Amino acid sequence: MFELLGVPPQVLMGQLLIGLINGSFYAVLSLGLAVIFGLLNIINFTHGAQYMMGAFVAWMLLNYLGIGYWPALVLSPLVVGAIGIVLERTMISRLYKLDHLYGLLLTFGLALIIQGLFRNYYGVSGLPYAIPPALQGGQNLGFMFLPNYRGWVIVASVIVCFGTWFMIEKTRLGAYLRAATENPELVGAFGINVPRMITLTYGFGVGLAAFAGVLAAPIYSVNPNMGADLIIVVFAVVVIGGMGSIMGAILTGFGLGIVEGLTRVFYPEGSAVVIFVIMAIVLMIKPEGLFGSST
Amino acid sequence: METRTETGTRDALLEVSGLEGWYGESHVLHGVDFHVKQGEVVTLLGRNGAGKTTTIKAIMGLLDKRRGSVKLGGRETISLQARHIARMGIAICPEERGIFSSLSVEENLHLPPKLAEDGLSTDRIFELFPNLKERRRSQGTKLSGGEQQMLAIARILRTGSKFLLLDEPTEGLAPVIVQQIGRTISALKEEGFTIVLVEQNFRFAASVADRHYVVEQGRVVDMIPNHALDANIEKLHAYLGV
Amino acid sequence: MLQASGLTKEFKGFVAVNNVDLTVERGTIHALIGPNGAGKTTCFNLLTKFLQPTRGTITYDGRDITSLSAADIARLGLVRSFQISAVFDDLTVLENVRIAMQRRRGDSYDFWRSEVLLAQYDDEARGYVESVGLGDFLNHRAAELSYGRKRALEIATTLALEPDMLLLDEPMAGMAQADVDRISALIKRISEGRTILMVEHNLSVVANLSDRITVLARGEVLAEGDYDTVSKSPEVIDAYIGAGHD
Amino acid sequence: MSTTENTTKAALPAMTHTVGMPRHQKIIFVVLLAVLIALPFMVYPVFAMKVLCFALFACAFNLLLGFGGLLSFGHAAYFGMASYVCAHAAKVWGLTPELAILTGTATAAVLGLVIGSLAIRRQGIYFAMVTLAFAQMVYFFALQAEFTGGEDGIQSVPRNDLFGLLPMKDDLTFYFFVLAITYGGILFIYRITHSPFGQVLKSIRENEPRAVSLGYHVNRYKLMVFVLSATFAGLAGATKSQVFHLASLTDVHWTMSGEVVLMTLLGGMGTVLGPIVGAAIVVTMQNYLAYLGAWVTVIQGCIFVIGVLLFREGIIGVLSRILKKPL
Amino acid sequence: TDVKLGVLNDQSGVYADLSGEGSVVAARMAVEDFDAESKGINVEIISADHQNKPDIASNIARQWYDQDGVDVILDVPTSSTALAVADVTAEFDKIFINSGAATSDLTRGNCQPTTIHWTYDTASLANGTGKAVTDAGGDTWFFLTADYAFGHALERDTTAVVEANGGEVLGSVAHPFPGTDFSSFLLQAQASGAKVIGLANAGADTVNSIKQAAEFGIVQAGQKLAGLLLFINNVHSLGAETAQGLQMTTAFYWDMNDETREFSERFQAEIGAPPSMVQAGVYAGTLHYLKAVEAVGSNDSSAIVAKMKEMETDDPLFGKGYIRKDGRVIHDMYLMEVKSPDESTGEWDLLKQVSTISGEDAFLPMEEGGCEFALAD
Ligand SMILES: Nc1ncnc2c1ncn2[C@@H]1O[C@H](COP(=O)(O)OP(=O)(O)OP(=O)(O)O)[C@@H](O)[C@H]1O
Ligand SMILES: Nc1ncnc2c1ncn2[C@@H]1O[C@H](COP(=O)(O)OP(=O)(O)OP(=O)(O)O)[C@@H](O)[C@H]1O
Ligand SMILES: [Mg+2]
Ligand SMILES: [Mg+2]
Repeated sequence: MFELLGVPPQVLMGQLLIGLINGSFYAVLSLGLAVIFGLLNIINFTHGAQYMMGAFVAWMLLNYLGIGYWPALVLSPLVVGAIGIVLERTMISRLYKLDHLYGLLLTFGLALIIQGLFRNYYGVSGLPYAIPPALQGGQNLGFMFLPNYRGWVIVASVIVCFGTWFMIEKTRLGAYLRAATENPELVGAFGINVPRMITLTYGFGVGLAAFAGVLAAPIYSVNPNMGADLIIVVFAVVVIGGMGSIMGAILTGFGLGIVEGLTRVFYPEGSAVVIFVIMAIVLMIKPEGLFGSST
Repeated sequence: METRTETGTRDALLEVSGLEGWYGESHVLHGVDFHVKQGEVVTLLGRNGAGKTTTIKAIMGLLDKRRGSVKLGGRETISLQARHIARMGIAICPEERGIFSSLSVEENLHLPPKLAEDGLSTDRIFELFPNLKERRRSQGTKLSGGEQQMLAIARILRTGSKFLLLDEPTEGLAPVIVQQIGRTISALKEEGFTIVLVEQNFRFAASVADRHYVVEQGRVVDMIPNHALDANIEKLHAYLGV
Repeated sequence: MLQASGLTKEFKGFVAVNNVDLTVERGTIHALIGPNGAGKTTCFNLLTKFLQPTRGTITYDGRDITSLSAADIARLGLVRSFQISAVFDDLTVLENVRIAMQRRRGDSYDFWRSEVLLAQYDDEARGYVESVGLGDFLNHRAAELSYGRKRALEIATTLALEPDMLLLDEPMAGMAQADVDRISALIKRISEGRTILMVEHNLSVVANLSDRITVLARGEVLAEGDYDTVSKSPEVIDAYIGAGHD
Repeated sequence: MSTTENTTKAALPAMTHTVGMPRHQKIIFVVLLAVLIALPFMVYPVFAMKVLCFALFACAFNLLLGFGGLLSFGHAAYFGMASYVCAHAAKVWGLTPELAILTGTATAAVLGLVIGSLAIRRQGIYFAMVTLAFAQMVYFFALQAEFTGGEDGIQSVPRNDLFGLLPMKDDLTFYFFVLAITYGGILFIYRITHSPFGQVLKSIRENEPRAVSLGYHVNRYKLMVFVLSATFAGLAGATKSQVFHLASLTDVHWTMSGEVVLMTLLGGMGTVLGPIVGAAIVVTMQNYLAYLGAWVTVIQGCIFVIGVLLFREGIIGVLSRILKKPL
Repeated sequence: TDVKLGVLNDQSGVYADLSGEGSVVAARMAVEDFDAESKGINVEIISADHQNKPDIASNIARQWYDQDGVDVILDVPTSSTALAVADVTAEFDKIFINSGAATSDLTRGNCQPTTIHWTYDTASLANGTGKAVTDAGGDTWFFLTADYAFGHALERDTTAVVEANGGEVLGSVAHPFPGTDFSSFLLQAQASGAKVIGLANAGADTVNSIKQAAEFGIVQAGQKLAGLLLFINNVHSLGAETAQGLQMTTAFYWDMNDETREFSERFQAEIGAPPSMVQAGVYAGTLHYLKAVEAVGSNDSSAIVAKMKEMETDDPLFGKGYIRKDGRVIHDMYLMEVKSPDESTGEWDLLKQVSTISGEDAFLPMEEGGCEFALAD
């Protein structure tokens, strides 16, 4: 049996699959970020905090109300999205006409507040959240043991990503969104309620982050810092994919998950920076991003 | 004012009086008065920076800070938001055309929601502007300037709005296309559309309009009916500084 | 003076400018006209190297400039204006003109010296500003000027570079008749001893000013000659001027 | 010629054109110096030095953002690397403070040259991301490299005698050395922004294509301001490692890049005093909020949110608008 | 005598749970239990958040010593801040009783006469878990190492112990710090075929590694996990279900005897969780310090340090022990195993003791430490 640089093919296959799973998280998160950036021109620095809230709300639903994983998968994004809508209405909406620097600063401050509050009430050690019974165990694929839950993560994110893509690129609502990105005033002058659309979009993007949070809760430590550093990586994914490109964000998310996975095999120390190295290279060669269009 | 005594405003579809408008701190409109009747084509003429575009925007609700009165079919709209004004059956073709680059030609065309049932059908539009049919799959802003202008007009015809605000539809266009747009406006007038047209090119304006308002420093300073244009040409030249 | 041969630009398979040969004679005003989307602005961008041609060569004063950068082209004395007005909004009129002079004189990298130094340019800069009739606006921020005056300022700034050749992209676009006349006169005046290439849709301006006209359509040269020749060509009437024009 | 012209003229009062530093700014600089001289007698000298270092850092950043129009999201790289190299030079090579600081600063300049020459090819948010990407690589290097001491950092960095002559152990003495560096740096940055070069920079920020069409090689100017900014950031970082006797990962982490953005915006981007005030506020907050324990981040967050919503031009920016004078 | 104690630690970041406010409470409880007031010692406690930034820690320490009259600084988790505070303390000739930091450098290369390192260090963790697990038959190891100084130190120390006890290290993989997904590294560990996967990381990284190991069925498939640095809070966040069977070394567990239980009950009433070993260390350190103050009768730092090193340590939480000349506190460590959900009777009833490691075995001998002043005489 052949080996690649001393790595047996089974291991390589396993790593590719794992990369794909991590890519699922990147894809869902960067999708939310791309949707928000695309429409609101806001770099949503609270995205990581909202991802964390998604996981926490799932935990709260279970521990305070006895509501399990499956309903939480829907409820938690709704709850967090609703909180996002409140933030958008009360604060973020005042910044649309300004440089995106200000949006970044505001959402950065909000992230500090949200994370700080959760730290104060729930500590930093993390909270347990079990894998739902239906998804426990796994499949032996021959080359690796694939936990059922991980399989579900891929399926769920692919469905959500492509559903979102379809909605934005192929439906009338999506056309409104894209048009409002370019020229909200004119779209308003056609009789469309742009502010409400923007608010809902922000809520939706935040909901995506929370959805990723719920997906993450059973396998990653549910703690207030879980999203703190993530935002930078996810933002890099959006940039590599091409700002404003929905499909770009999705494909790059999955793709970079795989690349990162391979780095973990061949040069594990480098797996933390590989995304940034790729980003630097991509921006040098194709500044508009892999899937971005030059305008 | 001259206009009022001559035609009266009772049957006006649009009645603008004492309209003031600001961009941030700068006061741009200082009390614009004019009216438009059902089925009329009226132009706003004036020099650069006179406030024509601003007037159009204020009517459409696109100016953040405005005061005075804009009545549409008898209803006061000064404090309404753009989208509510649009739903009253009025549509704008902006100065900079506003074609969306992330949308295809067809998506651009279908973007404004239908407000009434009697808008032009897509077939009818393609009949009017064959170029658009040919290129309906391409990206909106890849069209040539003239085609973009056609698209900007076409997309508001679909909505069923019978009251159109056209801001310099001929700017930067080749003479041959200017003529085509002139024919289109005449055809629309035949169908009972009401149109407010902003123009630099007053020869073009004369070929389509019923009346002309002269705007100067944020005010309407004169009204000249088209049939009296020849008699007033000296005066008009003086207004426009030719 | 300026010569382009076989100039071609493709955007992802779409040919915007196709095999254009263009010769601008020294000391003339040469106009580039054509229907929308004919490739005029693209041509301009190619000549001034704001875009890289897919094929073709450009020579200036006998020298091949095809591979130079945009800034170097300007340093050779070939300066362009923009279709939308291009001034430095936050600088005063005087400062706008001084920026151009600084480049010519070459102290623009001196970050350790005081800007007091720049006062030495004031007299000469004032001269340029006055020559375009903006003498009263010396210390106004450019952003506060009206559209026509911004164009005048742009021309003053360009003149301060003492260019041999100017390329003007639709200098009359969106301008009211009054300003059109003023800028026309200005262009006429500065054309003394200089070469000018301009893009313009306003046919009366083209007729009045230009010595020679090239008509582009669909990226290719459709006709070339003086106004009378060109405006009588049936292809040009069909593609550009239209039957109803008087 | 026409009526419009006359109104425009009447509406806009002609501003008087000033040459050189306006009087009120001279006063500001004198007052600033007086305040800074008095500072170590009012607050703890080490804390005062920290304020100075961050003030210089923020001013360096402001040179790039406020005057060059370039938002770098990776300025910690220059600040942090300079601090490491300076600490190493003082501890291992035994260099005197001024030489150690120079070595650190030079490192930052070279790093700025390398990263800058790649980053300036891109604009806007992409520029920010490229600088961030490179800063992450620098962080990675700092985490991995032997000499940085990993997460322990370089500790017990000695403060040798200045020029090999003057003992600098005493914090109050050292304060005045740091003051000289910082104040000199801030003055120099002011001069850069008000130099022929600064004028060109301003024009590039206003309208880049136009500057190109006038024959400016804009990338050279951008690179130059980038390197200058990185150099001053490095000067600040190097000095800081001498102040605290240590260099650590905190100074290369991306949150430090974020902090300097916050300082600058909080104080007022593009103003002379803004970054200094912003730095003073943030540093004070970190130090004095330390006693509030767990609520630090929440309070910090609230201040930023309120700042953005209520004083978006920054504190000095708001003052400057009220007084109608550039501060 | 008047003494002022400064608890300097992470109150808002990743170490806030295991040190933070709880350490302040622990110090206060020590003062109360010692009944300082009746012995004529006036104790004041202040605290601050160093935000895990060494410059902030150093600045606060300086100001405390110089202006606020602090005599002793307690806790200080994270290596970089601890080392910075140790330096400042030596400069001002005060006392630094560290409980939170893991770096053994505090009593080795960077040792200071004024530093006392109480609870644990990388060497003792390695000794505890490394030796016990290898002895129990886990003789082939693979490490998952956090890619920074702490992780590498832990791996290095444990490797030495494993090899000294006849075991073999088959390999290791350095993962980024902090990381979130460890499945890739776990698969590599699995592929190595080692009997034991040593987790040379901390905090959320360790929690995530264990959570994902359970998910991938690594333990069911026959490999054993050894957490080299785990706190009770981490185990709690994993839940007994996920963490069961996991072995770890700790200096303190709340449910060891009546005294620890009594203390923990009081502690939990205030903080909502039983004390971590770091918080316990702050309590014990404070108590021992106060005893020395009483014995010396003044707040003269050098005298007190000397006294502290001279007196045996003896407190309800750590039992008997002593302080070595290099500042290392020698006390017993315990190898623990996480209970299964059936065995566990309460939210915090998570560990059972496997064995006791005597202080001499647990900590690295002073002679190997390289602390110059301690070896000098
Ligand atoms: N966004 C803006 N902010 C500030 N002032 C503006 C803005 N837009 C236009 N103005 C000013 O308002 C005045 C009126 O402008 P407006 O665009 O309505 O003129 P116009 O008559 O349409 O001119 P044109 O023929 O050039 O289109 C001008 O003085 C212009 O400078
Ligand atoms: N970056 C680009 N990518 C793709 N196509 C482009 C690009 N720039 C221009 N084009 C296309 O090239 C053609 C020529 O454009 P250009 O701007 O040169 O026309 P023009 O002659 O200046 O027209 P106008 O009179 O409207 O200014 C147009 O069809 C345009 O859509
Ligand atoms: Mg207009
Ligand atoms: Mg053009």
